[in-house]
Amino acid sequence: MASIPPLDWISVAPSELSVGELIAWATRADCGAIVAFSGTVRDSSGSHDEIEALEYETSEELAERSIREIVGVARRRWPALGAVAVHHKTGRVALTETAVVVVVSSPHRQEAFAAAQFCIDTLKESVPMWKRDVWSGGSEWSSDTRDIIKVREG
Amino acid sequence: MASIPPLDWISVAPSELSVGELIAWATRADCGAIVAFSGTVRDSSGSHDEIEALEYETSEELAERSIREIVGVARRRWPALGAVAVHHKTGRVALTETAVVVVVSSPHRQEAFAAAQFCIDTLKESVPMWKRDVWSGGSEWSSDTRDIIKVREG
Amino acid sequence: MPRLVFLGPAREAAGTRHDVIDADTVAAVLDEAKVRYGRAFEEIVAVSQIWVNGEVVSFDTPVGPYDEIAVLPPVSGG
Amino acid sequence: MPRLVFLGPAREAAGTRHDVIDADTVAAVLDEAKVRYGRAFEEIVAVSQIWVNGEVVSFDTPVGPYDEIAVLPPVSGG
Repeated sequence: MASIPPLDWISVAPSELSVGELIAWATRADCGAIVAFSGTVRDSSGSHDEIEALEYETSEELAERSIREIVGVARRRWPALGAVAVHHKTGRVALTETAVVVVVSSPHRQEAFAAAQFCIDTLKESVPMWKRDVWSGGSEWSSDTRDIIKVREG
Repeated sequence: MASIPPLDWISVAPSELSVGELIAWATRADCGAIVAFSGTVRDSSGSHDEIEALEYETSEELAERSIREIVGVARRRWPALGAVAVHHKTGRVALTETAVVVVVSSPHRQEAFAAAQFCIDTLKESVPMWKRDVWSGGSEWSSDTRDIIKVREG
Repeated sequence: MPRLVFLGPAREAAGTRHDVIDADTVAAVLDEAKVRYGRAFEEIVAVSQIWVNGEVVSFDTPVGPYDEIAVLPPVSGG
Repeated sequence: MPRLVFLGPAREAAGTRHDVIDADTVAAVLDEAKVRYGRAFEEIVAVSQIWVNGEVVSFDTPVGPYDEIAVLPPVSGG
């Protein structure tokens, strides 16, 4: 039986995200488990209630490079992974819409859960990305910030 | 702001599963995280290569009751959970198709990951459900079995 | 009479999914079922869990006319 | 000349996303940027990480005409 090569799909772009589409993309005959994380815009942030949207700003090049490093570390930690997709939307993301998606497929579920959680946890602390809270009265930079921690081997 | 009640959707039935549809259902303004697990049919089992399908057999009533107990325990352990969907397909599920889906939404991602993993881990050991490996040469009961462990409080 | 539900490999060994057997404990019902379905079924009962109305029970549990006894071999779901 | 990229709050404080400044260390480039953009920018640089061509660097790192210096305040993505 020919083995299917591992496949990454990384994107940082203003286009809308479809978790279902990424799950379909990550489905493989050699993998019995798919774990997907979808980060959606919720109605309250650390500082504001009644959030209407978030606005994400980045350098797409630096952000994609950083995500590529994260996925590389994940693949070395969990070599059985099949497909890995990490997509981050930029620009305006309205309430309940998807800002970031991680999808991981693997033969068994434990490494899919572990790798998906590692990818989103590390993305949040390592990827150059800034968001503004937007509510009816105005907008301001999110107060939910951390110093960037460069991606390390796990 | 009116709060949205927690909502469960449990199903054990022969109908096809759509992870994307369940993720859309679980999306809520008060939740910033959705974690989905999709268990798909892969090409090899413990005993056979070149699996073509799995056939799931159960008592829908007993299986749904057991899943309802699992979701109840998850909600007591992680009270912040928003929506929880656990669907298991019965009957024939072809290669790469989805046999079981768990989708959990919550305000933050840690409890969504923990609860989704708890639900699928506990489902595998507690829900009355049997599968047959189907390959071109025949079919037989899966050798990947465990004694049923009744759902406990975590 | 107590109803029986055979699931998965127990259903296959019994050749049926349902039966009714008139007896007043789980053990007595299953003894009669072993007589009806033979050796393969007996072997599966030996490794199975028995639920009455969805609860795990022991063999000496009394059963009545409205009880449902399910024979559940080791599972393989998900 | 070394190129500068200001991101998020640093972009807002500078009032621009890009600049070019002729100097030969990270510190010298940023000192000139602080003069150009003033106090709010200076405060953000104080809490920011500096990357040159995607790598974290210290202020005494030499820079040349083809280097890209990015000013990255604490992040809030995902």
